[in-house]
Amino acid sequence: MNISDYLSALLLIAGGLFFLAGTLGLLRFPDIYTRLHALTKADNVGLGLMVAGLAIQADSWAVVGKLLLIWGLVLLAGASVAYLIANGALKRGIRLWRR
Amino acid sequence: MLFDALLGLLLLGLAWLLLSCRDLFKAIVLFVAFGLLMAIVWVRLDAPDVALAEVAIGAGLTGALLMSALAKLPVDNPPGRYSNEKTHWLLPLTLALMLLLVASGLGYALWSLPVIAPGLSGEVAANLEQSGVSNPVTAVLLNFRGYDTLLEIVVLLLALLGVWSLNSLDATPATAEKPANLVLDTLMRLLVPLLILVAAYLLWAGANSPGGAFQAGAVLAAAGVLLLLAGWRLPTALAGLPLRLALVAGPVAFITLAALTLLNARLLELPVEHAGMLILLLETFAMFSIGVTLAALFLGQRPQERGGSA
Amino acid sequence: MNSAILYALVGVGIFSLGLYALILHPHLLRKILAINVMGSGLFLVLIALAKRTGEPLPDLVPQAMVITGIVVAFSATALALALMVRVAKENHRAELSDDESQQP
Amino acid sequence: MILHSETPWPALLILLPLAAAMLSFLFPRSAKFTGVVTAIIIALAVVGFGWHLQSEGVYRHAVGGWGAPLGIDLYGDGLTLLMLAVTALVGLAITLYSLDYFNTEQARWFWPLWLLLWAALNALFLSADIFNLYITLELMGMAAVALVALKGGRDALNGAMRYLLATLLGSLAYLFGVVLLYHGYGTVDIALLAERIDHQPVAWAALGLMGAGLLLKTALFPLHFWLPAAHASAPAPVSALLSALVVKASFYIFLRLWFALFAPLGGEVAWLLGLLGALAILWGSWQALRQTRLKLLVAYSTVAQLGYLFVAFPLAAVAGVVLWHGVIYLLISHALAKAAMFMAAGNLLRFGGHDRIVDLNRSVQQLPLSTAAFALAGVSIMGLPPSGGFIGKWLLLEAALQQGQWALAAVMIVGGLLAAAYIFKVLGYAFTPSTSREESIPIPATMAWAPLLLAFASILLGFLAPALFSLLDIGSPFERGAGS
Repeated sequence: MNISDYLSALLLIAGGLFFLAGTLGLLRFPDIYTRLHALTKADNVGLGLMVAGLAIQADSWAVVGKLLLIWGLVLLAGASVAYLIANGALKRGIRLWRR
Repeated sequence: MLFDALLGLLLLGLAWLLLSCRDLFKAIVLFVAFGLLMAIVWVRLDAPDVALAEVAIGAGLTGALLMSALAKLPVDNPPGRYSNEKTHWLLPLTLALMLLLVASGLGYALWSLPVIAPGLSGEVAANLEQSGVSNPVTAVLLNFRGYDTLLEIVVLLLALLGVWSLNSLDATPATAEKPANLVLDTLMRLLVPLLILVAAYLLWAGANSPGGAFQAGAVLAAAGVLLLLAGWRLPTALAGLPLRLALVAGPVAFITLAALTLLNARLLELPVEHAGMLILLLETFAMFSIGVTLAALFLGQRPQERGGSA
Repeated sequence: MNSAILYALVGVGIFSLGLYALILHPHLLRKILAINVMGSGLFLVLIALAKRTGEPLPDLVPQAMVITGIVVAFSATALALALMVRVAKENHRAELSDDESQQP
Repeated sequence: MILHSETPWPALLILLPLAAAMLSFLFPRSAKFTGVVTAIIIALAVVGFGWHLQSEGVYRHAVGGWGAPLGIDLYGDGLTLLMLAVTALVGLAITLYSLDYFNTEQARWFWPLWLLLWAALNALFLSADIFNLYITLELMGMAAVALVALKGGRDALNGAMRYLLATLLGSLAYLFGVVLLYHGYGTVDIALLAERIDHQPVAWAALGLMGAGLLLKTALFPLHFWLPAAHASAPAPVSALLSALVVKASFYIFLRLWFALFAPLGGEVAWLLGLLGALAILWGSWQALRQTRLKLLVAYSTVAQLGYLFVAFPLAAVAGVVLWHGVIYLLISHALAKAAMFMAAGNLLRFGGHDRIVDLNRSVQQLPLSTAAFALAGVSIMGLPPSGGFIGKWLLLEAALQQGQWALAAVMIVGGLLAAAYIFKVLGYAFTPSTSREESIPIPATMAWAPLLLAFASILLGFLAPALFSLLDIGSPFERGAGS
């Protein structure tokens, strides 16, 4: 194991923690809007960290490009779908959670 | 091995959950999750082509179809109407015991199989040179067992014929247009060209690495589904013969090739020197038709034709 | 016990679970899900056992068969769902009607 | 195409209906024309194939030039030819009958679906590959379900749904057997499997699964629960082709696999099949007698007649080849007679607007041809001489009596008597002079003549026995399993 391996491992574990946090939020947060917030925000960062961790290990720039493309697509889809779900929920009259 | 065992248990657990949970919506979501987990298993079993097909068709499009069918069910139908309310406890128990017996018998039969069995791997490897492609799965699908594939894309078209004939009995018109949504619209504009590009890549790559007409067709269909969800509809001028031509292009290309090979007295025998080219050509038509057919299956209703005879 | 036979046994289990649900649950959507689950279990058996080549590369013919099978299963599901929606409209619930009386 | 010495009739028999289905989907307006032309060419191709078999013997064709086990083989012998010929004959009649049966919207879907079903049947009869057979089974089953649902309405849709679930379950069970055989013996070619199969547990498991799946599709008692609703509620030409051809196709696969693979395994299984067959005869005939609606009566009669096919299994160990000739004879004559019956019933239903048996009394005066077709087909179903049904049942009965299987013989005789009872019940009402003269829908000539011709054919079959038996001897599949 050299430095880059340690760095990858660190990034992957950090990414995993973000996913864990996002999932925890999905399960524990009180309403749809906060759950969406937890899910999309944490997972996007988590995936970014994982992509970075894997990119360090990649053999060629082409692989790095593919990894970045995956991240970009997930960001795009996640952001749009989160908006669509929230919008739909709002239109159906689901109230925001207030303490 | 430990990971495999965990994955196996997870699969069994998910299968049980999705088949027994009261809420059907939840069951469908679990089914999609089950499909994604299956895809991981396929990768574990060195079957990346199957993983692609599973994600795109088995989990993705089937999930979309299930959701849209659930939405069409009558509302007064309690979504979670559960089985065991009417039946006595004895029936499930007897059935469970019988199935346990059958499953153990099957398990024993599998257990007694020899540990090493080459199957047809030797034959595939020996004939791969002559097949025109270097991805063995594509070679089996389009050349060694190409006749199966011919019938299989006909099955897909048949499903659409069946769905259209069923829906033609229905008097209610197609669902009203959804209002345009800026975000969805932008997403669609970005993704649809990308999806088409990915489909073309999958088709091209299928010759020597995982991919092929079915996976590519499913990606193409995803673009179509996205368009449909964004409220886009096929122009009525294209909904008649042009659409039907698009749907049958794949099967017709296959049938034509089969008829042409008959002139050489052997059904579907591809000349070695042109096999690669012919397979790519076949796959292109097949991908196109599969994409259109899958998207049409998602829409369900036959698109409105010009002249109003829908 | 190797991973091939492990997954094959899991496949048998999934198939049986699906069959149990198919017979017992009256709701048509659940029956259709059950048939799909059964298919997945079956495909798992087919591909898992293909790993027994004794070499790193598995037997690939079953993989092609499973891709065919997935497409056929999807086609059947599409037809079944469309039929289910129509039946549900006739019966006012997504279950088969029990009476066999034939109306002209 | 004629340039080569070997004209590829079998390939034509598969590709032609496929291509015709595409054409009729693309151009619905000329679909009827496409259908009729296809039916005629298929009939000619079957004759060509018969010629080929007579002169060259058994047919085997390696699709793609690979050959088993890597590729798929087509295979044809005398049994294949007879099945193809019956399909061509019944298919032609159904095609003619359907020209005026459907409304425009239904016709738009009927023609491509029917032609696809035909392609599936031909491909099924010609396949030598158990995985390929799975795909043809699915193609056939889904097309059949879609055709049943074409009628619309509560009964047809419920019947179609039940049928779809049953046929999908049957396919899955069958496919599981394919998986086991492939992994046990490394091939999906029937001939190679026949060489390699032994008494391993996988072979037993495969027999159980494939048997259960195929018998579910063949609607052997008690797996017949889906059949009456589906066959009775479908449009008349569809009922005809379901009862005549579709259930026979899965039986055909079962028979092939039985002789090639499973006969050495299953001495006790043969007795189980015989028992279920006997129960099917009694239960189906009794239910048919109890029905008040004509199409349900005919459907239950199918359940009973399918039972006869299975009664032969326990007798085969001693009786040998001639018994199986009887079974095939029964199968063919039932196909012709039952298709005629369903089409005739369709005419009566269309004419009177109902199919209540007690109110059939106006039909004989107004629809003499359809009533005659029903009566003639009934002669074959009852097994009276000189019909084709007589020869088949006689051979079965003879074997049972020779072997001292009195119970089986008694069941067959009781089944025949019950069949006579339910057919005379219908004819009795049909010949009752009518008192009322209401408005009714006229029946086009093709719809009146198609069932009559089929019914004639099922009677005529009784005179063709020597010729057909010699055809069956071309690569007879029965030699292998008969003596063991």
